Amino acid sequence: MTLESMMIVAAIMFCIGLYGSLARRNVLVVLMSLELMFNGVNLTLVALAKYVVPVGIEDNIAAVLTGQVFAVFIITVAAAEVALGLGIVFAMYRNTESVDLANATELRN
Amino acid sequence: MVSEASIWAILLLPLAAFVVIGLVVRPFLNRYAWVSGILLIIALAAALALSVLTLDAVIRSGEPHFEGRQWLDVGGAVIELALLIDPLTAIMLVVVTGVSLMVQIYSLGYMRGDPSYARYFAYMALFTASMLGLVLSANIIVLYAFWELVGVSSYLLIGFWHERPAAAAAAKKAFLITRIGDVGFLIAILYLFLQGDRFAAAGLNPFHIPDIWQAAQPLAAGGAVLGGVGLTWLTLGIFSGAMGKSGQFPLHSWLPDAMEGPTPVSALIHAATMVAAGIFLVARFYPVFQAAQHALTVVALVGGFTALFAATMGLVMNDIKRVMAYSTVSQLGYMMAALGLGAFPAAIFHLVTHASFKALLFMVAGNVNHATGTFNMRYMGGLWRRMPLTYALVLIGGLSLVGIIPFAGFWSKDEILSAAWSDGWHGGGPAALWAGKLTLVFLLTGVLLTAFYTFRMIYMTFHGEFRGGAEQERADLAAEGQPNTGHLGEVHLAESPIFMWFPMVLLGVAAVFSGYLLNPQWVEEFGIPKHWITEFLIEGLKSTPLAGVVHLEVPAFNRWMAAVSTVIALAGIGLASVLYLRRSAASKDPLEAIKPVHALLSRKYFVDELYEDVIVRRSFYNGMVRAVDWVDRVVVDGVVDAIGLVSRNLGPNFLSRFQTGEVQAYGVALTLGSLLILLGFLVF
Amino acid sequence: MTLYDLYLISPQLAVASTGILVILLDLVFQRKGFLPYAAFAGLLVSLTFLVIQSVDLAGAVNLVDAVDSGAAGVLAGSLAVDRFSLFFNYLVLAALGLVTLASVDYVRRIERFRGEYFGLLLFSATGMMLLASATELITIYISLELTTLPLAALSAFLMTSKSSEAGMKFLIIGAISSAVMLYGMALIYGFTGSTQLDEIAVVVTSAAALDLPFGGYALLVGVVLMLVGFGFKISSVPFQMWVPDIYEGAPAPVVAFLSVASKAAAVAVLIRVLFTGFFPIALDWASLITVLAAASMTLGNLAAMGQSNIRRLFGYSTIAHAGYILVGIAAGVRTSGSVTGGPEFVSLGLNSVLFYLAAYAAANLTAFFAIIAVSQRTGSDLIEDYGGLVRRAPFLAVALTLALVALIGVPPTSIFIAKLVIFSAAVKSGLVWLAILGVINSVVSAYYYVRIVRVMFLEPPQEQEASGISPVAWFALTVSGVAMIGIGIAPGFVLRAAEIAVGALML
Amino acid sequence: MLFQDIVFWVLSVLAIGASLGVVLVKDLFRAALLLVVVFIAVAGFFVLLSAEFLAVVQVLIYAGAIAILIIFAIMLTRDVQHGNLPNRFQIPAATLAAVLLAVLVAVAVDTKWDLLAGQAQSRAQAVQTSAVRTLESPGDLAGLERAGFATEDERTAAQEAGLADLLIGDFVLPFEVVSLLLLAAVIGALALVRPR
Repeated sequence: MTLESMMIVAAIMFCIGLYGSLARRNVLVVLMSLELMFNGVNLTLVALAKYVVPVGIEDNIAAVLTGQVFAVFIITVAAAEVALGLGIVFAMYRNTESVDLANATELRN
Repeated sequence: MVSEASIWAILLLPLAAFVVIGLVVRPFLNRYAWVSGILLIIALAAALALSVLTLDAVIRSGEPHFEGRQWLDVGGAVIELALLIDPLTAIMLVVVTGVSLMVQIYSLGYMRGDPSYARYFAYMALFTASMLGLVLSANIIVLYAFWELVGVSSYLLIGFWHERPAAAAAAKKAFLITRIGDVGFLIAILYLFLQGDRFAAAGLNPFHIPDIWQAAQPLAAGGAVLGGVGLTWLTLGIFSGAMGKSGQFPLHSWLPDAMEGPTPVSALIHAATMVAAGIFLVARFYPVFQAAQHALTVVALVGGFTALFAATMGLVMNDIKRVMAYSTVSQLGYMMAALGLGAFPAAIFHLVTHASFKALLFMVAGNVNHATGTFNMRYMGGLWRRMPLTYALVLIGGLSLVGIIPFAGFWSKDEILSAAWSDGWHGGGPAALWAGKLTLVFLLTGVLLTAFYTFRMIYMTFHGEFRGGAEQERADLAAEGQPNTGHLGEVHLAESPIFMWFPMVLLGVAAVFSGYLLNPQWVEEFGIPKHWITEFLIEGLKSTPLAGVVHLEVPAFNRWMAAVSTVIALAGIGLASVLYLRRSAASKDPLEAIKPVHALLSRKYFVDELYEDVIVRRSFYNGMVRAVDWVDRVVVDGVVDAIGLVSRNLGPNFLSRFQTGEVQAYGVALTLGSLLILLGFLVF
Repeated sequence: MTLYDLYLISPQLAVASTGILVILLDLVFQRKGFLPYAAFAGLLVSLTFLVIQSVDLAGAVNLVDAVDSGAAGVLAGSLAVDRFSLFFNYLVLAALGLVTLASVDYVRRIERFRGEYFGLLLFSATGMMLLASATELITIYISLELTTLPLAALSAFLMTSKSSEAGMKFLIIGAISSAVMLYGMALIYGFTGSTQLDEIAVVVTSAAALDLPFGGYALLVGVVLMLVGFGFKISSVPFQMWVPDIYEGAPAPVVAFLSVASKAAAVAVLIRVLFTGFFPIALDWASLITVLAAASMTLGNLAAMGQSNIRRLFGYSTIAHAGYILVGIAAGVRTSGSVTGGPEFVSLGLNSVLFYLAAYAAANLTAFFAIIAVSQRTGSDLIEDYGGLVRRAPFLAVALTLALVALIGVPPTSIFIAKLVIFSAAVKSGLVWLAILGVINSVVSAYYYVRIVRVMFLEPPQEQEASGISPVAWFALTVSGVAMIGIGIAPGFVLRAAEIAVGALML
Repeated sequence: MLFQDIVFWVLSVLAIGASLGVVLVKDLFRAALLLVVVFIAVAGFFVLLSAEFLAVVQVLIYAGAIAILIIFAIMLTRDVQHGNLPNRFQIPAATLAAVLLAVLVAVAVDTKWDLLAGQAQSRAQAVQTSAVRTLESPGDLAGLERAGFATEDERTAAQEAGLADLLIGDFVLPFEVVSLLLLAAVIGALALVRPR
């Protein structure tokens, strides 16, 4: 288990998430894929936080936690994003009776 | 000495008329729309009076100088609102206000009954005001502002009858083509801005026009800020703006189309405002051009070629306004060539005389249209009996255009030709060598063609028998199954109301006398000194800090050149008379065709057809004119069309092909874009 | 967190608490008409704090560093209260105030949750104001999300199918771009070991000595991926495709706010990140910005030509304007003829960007307020329905015309001056071709703006019933119009303010 | 370190396999359940990376709240029968993801990360772990000294360091802003599901 291997796993998760968010029709799957992307980023951050020398560690040992703090914030924002996303999905569903992104193309060209 | 306030008033009077008409009369008092014409005429009359006073003051006491007001400080370069009053400005003020006043008076009658009467005069006021602002600006940025305003108001006026698709298209074309030229002008301004530091080092302001003059002069005159290739490109940039506005080849093609506007608008555009703006621009920066001989060569050649080429186009037109339009392009070519050859005063002189007779000729076209309901000369003829006054005026205007002594056009055109012949007017360089001679050839050939098409127009319109006017055209169109384009009015052959011929008579007087009296060739006349306008303009340059640098001198009257050009012009008139004077009578009366006498005539007619169809259309048109026309269509219209094409095809079809509405297409584009950026950096 | 820290974020705090307050008032009171005015009053409080901060700043560069006690406050490093951020805070606040007033008519079509509408608007503005001040990646990220999420909710607020589709698109594209941006930030954090821009700058300086693009591949990928997030907010090519759809589908006042304030805040953070955090590798990212600028201008203008819906047209035109702004940002770095061999800062470039943003804000808000008023009357956003507007609503038509003329950049309007300065700065920085492309683009853009003017003035009027526009909306329109004309007539003041603001950034 | 490596490989296979499942599995319910598996695997990674507090947060918020929210949404929208279909960007999206992955992997492998040295590593780990397991009482000198905190000052600093302190200390501003963000998201969502 090295930094590189951890980052590679994270990158794979990120890219699977990217693929899912670009290539799936169901908006709920897209939201889930976005969560995968955020998890990939979180994993990268925490791995980096463990191994990399943070600036200011000489003065403040707590600087090693910056990456983890970042991850906490990302988790929170992701939660907010999902909450709002589901709200919008419901609004959309009420209008079109569908959560299929391929059908949501009224605004075009 | 005039006060600063009175000069501001010249600009502000028409502007105030615009504001009052546009914001008060039109929205609230449209029932009293007739007020708007009167308002504008009063404003212009006052402005004309003030302009004359200004001219007088400049003559008496030299150029007044007014301090500018700082408007903006950009990166160390100050843009100020300042007036630049020199002889050039003073003359232009009188020309613009004078011609505009005449046109407005004429419009009172011409536009009567038009539902958009107030709108018309509002645009006219804006148009005149922006031209006056252009003439008065001492700062290139402010000048550019008014320059654009001239473009915008001409757009509005050409497209005045917007319900006609042709008018809307013409307006768009005018706007776009002039803006193509403006790109060069803008780049020139940018270049000046970039030289800001060097200007500042010399204590100059890169936007202040006299400072730009100074900067272009050699070191001895305290300049040398601009020079070399940069100066050439700067001047060519300015020239490209002038090309667009003044309809120089290859940016000319908007001008004939601009005929779609009301005829008085054409008179104003072609005589005093829009197209003159280009000539004025080059003249305004003449001290800069003088330092760039290569640019002057380009100006001379473009001008000369335009003069010739537009004249050839004028030969085959059947629409009277189009003949005029090509004639304007051609005459602008003369002015531009004069500027390029260094005959700066001659160009302005020709601008003044041309303003008088071209405005007059357009008004004639308006009168003719009033009487016959059409602009197509094939359906006119024999009008001289019904409209003797108009006929007299068209003869005056036509002879002046052709350049027959003693009409106004003769004197100014002769000065241009003399300049092309002698090369004492400029400081040497390539313009003195082959370019000057080539231009002279262009211009002299142009004289022949001018005479020919002018009299062809006069003969087709006023001589022979009347061929039915709009009614006949409507019938013919119906017979051929073509749609009525909706331009055709009613036929009532009579002179136009007094409103309309009053300004025409005034302009006619000017077209007779202004040439000689503005620039008496031999002795002082009526207190006007010898070579007045030339001396005056040269004085204007000399009073700038450039004294001794500008190589301008007053040319003597060139008898030989006058004789040659007159002979050529008479030859053109003669040719036109042979081909056209009796043609329509012959073709009109079928009985005569049987008689043996008429065999000759019909053969003549045959020659005529041969000329029109084979020589002119097939050979000439197919040859040179077609080639030039190709450039026009492919290059110039091509650019215009390309913009439209881009908007139609590239726009929704290509660029928005990816705008499918699917959110994930956007996500793919986003990802693809960022990956391309990454790979770009990794590869390079 | 001391009282002083609270004072530092008081303008943002005031806006946010106004948002909460408006939502609470909505719950308590039955009559909703006063809500926008309550929101507006809260903005005045925020404005007061901003003015106090500006005065307080007299001698100092950054209020956060100027703690009297000597010990650095908790906000040190994550926030900067300097003239640069104040410039943008004023801009956002002005736009917010005007949009609030212009929404008065618009929210009538929402029966419930009007308080939430204004609340979300205020929350989003809080995010923008923080974005202009943030100097630390986590704060930047959170502020960016605070800007985006309420706007996504507002885009869907009308509950029509178009509106919810717009919201959904905004949310998904925003989330994808912010995930990509986060990955970039993670790489930057990993490479430099910090999330604070000043500390990042130290590491980047030493990395720049290496002969690699961006001083290292991690930094290269990190910066490029981070720019995706900012590019999304600025609506630059190739992150722009959501723009026209959202402009068409979202409520018009929200679009007005989005096009002006959100763009300004994103430009602020882009400038601050690039110029304070990554300046040693400026030559690399400047070339990227150059390409994006050229692409945005050209694509935006070309695509705008074929549009028949005025809001879509403005969507494309805002992409083009993003291109001009990016030209100014790229011009902040001298790319050729630098004496030191390294990147050289050209302040004229950034001055011009700030000035452009102010001018664009005034002109675009004017245009949008007119569009809102027209759609209030005609219920349509199609350009053909603007036919003969000058007959039906002459003052509206004149205001819209003035705004369009300004947007073309015809002298002597504000945007003409802005473009003049931007293109000159570009040439001064060695980007002659970009300046020429910009000039050509400005010329081309006249085509589609003038088309609207032509339709309004020259085409026959459409018969539609006229519904009135409230005096408040007129007020907003007038204020923005006067600001637009004022910046054109007397640009010196704003230009000077922009200079001072940029001066605070670069010492 | 063998045990850690085994755990790492197991978690990797689990996380990647489940992630693929989320985007590829046809049944939406299974996709959502696989998402929970991913979340838990990531929490496992966090533990490996000595970020236990984060692991707890991950399980609570993600696996607990978000996954349940999504499952509710799947049920409410009654669109389950269509399942998880691909759109027409499948191939471009896969290509782009693969290229991006290549770039990201290249960066991860190629970059000379500025790594903590052995001693510093264990000290940092002690602090990172301290967020959930307090570095015992001041008396537990042995534990701290084992982690490399030799002097009294260092020990105090190590004991005071913690995520919570950081959240209300250096990162108090984002912490406050994120609360506003949550409020905004909830209000936005509420307003959007209002009855028309």
